[in-house]
Amino acid sequence: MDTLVWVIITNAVVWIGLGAYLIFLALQQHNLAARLTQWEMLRHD
Amino acid sequence: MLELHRVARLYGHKVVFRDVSCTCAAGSITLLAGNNGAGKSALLRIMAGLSRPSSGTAHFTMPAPRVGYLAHATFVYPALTALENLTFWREAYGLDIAPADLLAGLERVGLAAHAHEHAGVFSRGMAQRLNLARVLMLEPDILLLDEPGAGLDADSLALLHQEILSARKRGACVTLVSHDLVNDVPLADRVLLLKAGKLAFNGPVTHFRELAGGTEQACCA
Amino acid sequence: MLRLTLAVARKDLSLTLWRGNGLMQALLLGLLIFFVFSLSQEVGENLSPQSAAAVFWLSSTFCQVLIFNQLYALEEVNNSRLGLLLSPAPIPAVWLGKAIAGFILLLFAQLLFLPAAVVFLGQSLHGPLPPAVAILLLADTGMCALGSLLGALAQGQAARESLLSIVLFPLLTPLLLAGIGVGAQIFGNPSPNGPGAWMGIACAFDAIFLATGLLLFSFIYAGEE
Amino acid sequence: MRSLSIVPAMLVLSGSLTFACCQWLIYSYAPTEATMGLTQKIFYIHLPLAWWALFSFFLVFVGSVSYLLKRAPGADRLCAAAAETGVLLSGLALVTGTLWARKAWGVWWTWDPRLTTTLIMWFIYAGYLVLRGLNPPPQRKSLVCAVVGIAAFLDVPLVFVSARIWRSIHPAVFAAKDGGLEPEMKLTALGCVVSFGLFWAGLLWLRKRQLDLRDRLDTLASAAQQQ
Repeated sequence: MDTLVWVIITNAVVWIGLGAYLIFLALQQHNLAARLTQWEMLRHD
Repeated sequence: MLELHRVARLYGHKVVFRDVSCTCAAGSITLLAGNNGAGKSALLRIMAGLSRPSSGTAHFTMPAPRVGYLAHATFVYPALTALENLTFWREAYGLDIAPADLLAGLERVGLAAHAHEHAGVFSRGMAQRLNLARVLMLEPDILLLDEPGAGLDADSLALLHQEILSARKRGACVTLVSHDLVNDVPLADRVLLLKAGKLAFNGPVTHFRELAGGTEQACCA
Repeated sequence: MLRLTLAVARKDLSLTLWRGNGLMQALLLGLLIFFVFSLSQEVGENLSPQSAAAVFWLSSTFCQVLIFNQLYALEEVNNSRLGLLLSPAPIPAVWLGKAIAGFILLLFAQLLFLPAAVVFLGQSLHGPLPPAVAILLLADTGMCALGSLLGALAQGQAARESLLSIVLFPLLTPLLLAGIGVGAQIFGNPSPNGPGAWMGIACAFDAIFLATGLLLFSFIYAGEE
Repeated sequence: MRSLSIVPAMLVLSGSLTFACCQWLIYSYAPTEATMGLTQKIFYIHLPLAWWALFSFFLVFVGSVSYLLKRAPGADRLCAAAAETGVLLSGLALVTGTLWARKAWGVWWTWDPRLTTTLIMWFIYAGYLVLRGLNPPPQRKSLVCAVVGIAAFLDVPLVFVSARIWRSIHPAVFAAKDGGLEPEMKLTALGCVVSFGLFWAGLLWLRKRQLDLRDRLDTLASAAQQQ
């Protein structure tokens, strides 16, 4: 395989990994936000 | 003998109790009462120095007191004989007691005949008597009891009460966690009542009785 | 402090060696590992000295995890842990006592594993023995110092053995490399460097984790439920 | 509700952007290495990953020590966030390392001391994360994790030295990878490390803040339950 393609694949793997972690963080944040709104609604009742 | 100052205990995020201040004097029996989950055992562990309060301070007023702690768990090694159990605890606590006195200690709790039997075959009552022998061997200055009577027969219970009273006579500071207020209130000099995360009552037992026949009932329920 | 240490060590040894099924489980597991690896040899062929040394230390490590699990489980039966914590002696004495008991048990197990390496893996002992014995003792010391510190960590958890293994195994890597490196030399794979460098590693490991155990044990071994 | 600071998100973004700019340095400014050719360019992403992973583990160590001293729950959460990012980055460093070895020397794995140390660290801290995922009483879990966090970091230099001796006893098959770097290469590598550091700081900050938020929500929930 061409060396350049190999290098690009390597970089892609790294950024896919980092991106996956960022997506995980975003999902967690989403859950937390949902919990927060739910809690605020409960408090206003 | 024992002083707690604004002690609080958290379990994760949950406040078990907070702002508990009290003192326990030498030669007195303090009854620690409260519902399930009120944190009686947690408070007793803090008194014993087994766990740190989440805030506040707990300390002994005398230097290096001997602390005896008797809980539901028997601290017994099933594969050792009664005498070996006691010998181990003597070594672990660094006490200088002759083997003959260890046997006398077993005699005192009525286990002399079983000294060379493995503790694994003991009934709960016998194991708890062995545990009591361990505590008595210490001659504790501070005696902390966490419902040690649960599941004991009448004889063992009577022995326990007798030893609690003689500890008071000796000048020890006794704290007793109890569910069984009807039986244990008569022993006590003072009462601490934990309720809704706070110390709801802290005073002499006579006052506690006057205050609420009702509270007593509520606690027993 | 010394009295509590000796009391714990003596009690643990007598409970594991003479009462109950004690060391059997750990020994059998270790011997089974030797047997399974003997299957990797083709007819008329022996495992290379290095592989044999690796198998020896693999067995020892598994054995050590089981030993420390068992030693700390003794206090869980009737919650005697609290009884030990109430002792006026400093808590690290318990760590030292358990480490000593574990050390003797591990050495005992290794006495059996060595002939197993000779029999199942077709090894013979070459080379000077004193450095081999020294590295064995040094590696065992480090393993027990760390094992005794972390043995209490899984207290009250399900699947304690596997939890302890995954935390302990990678931390023991330097000792395992040292043990395997010197072991290979003893089984007849001479190296120009000799065991000197490995001794240094093992000593450093021992020093660091003996100090860590002494300092940090009381945080792990506590009355918190 | 007080709106959250945008600083960490900006850090992540600016880290990515500057790292993108570094690509120019990597491919135009730095000379192509004589023996390995283009493959050596992997080095410029491998190095920052490994460095910041190691630094994350150092943070776990610092956080653990400060937790044991002060018992501040925040230190415990810092350890959690740093261990996570550390495992992520060292995992990626391992992947780039194997890909590099495969292209440069035709093998997937070399027992290079640095790569070996990274692998062992990954194992150690992955185990640490497993420990964190368990559910013992909260205060006890923090204490146990702090002790393991300290022991783990003390182990790192030992692992490195032993991996080094391990290799020198067996004749070295491969020479040191990046012994003599040309000045341009050094500058490029430095740029990559710094810009990736921005990204790393943002990531860590985001995760730490998230854990703080979760903790506060838990507190509110249990307070509400008690009333």
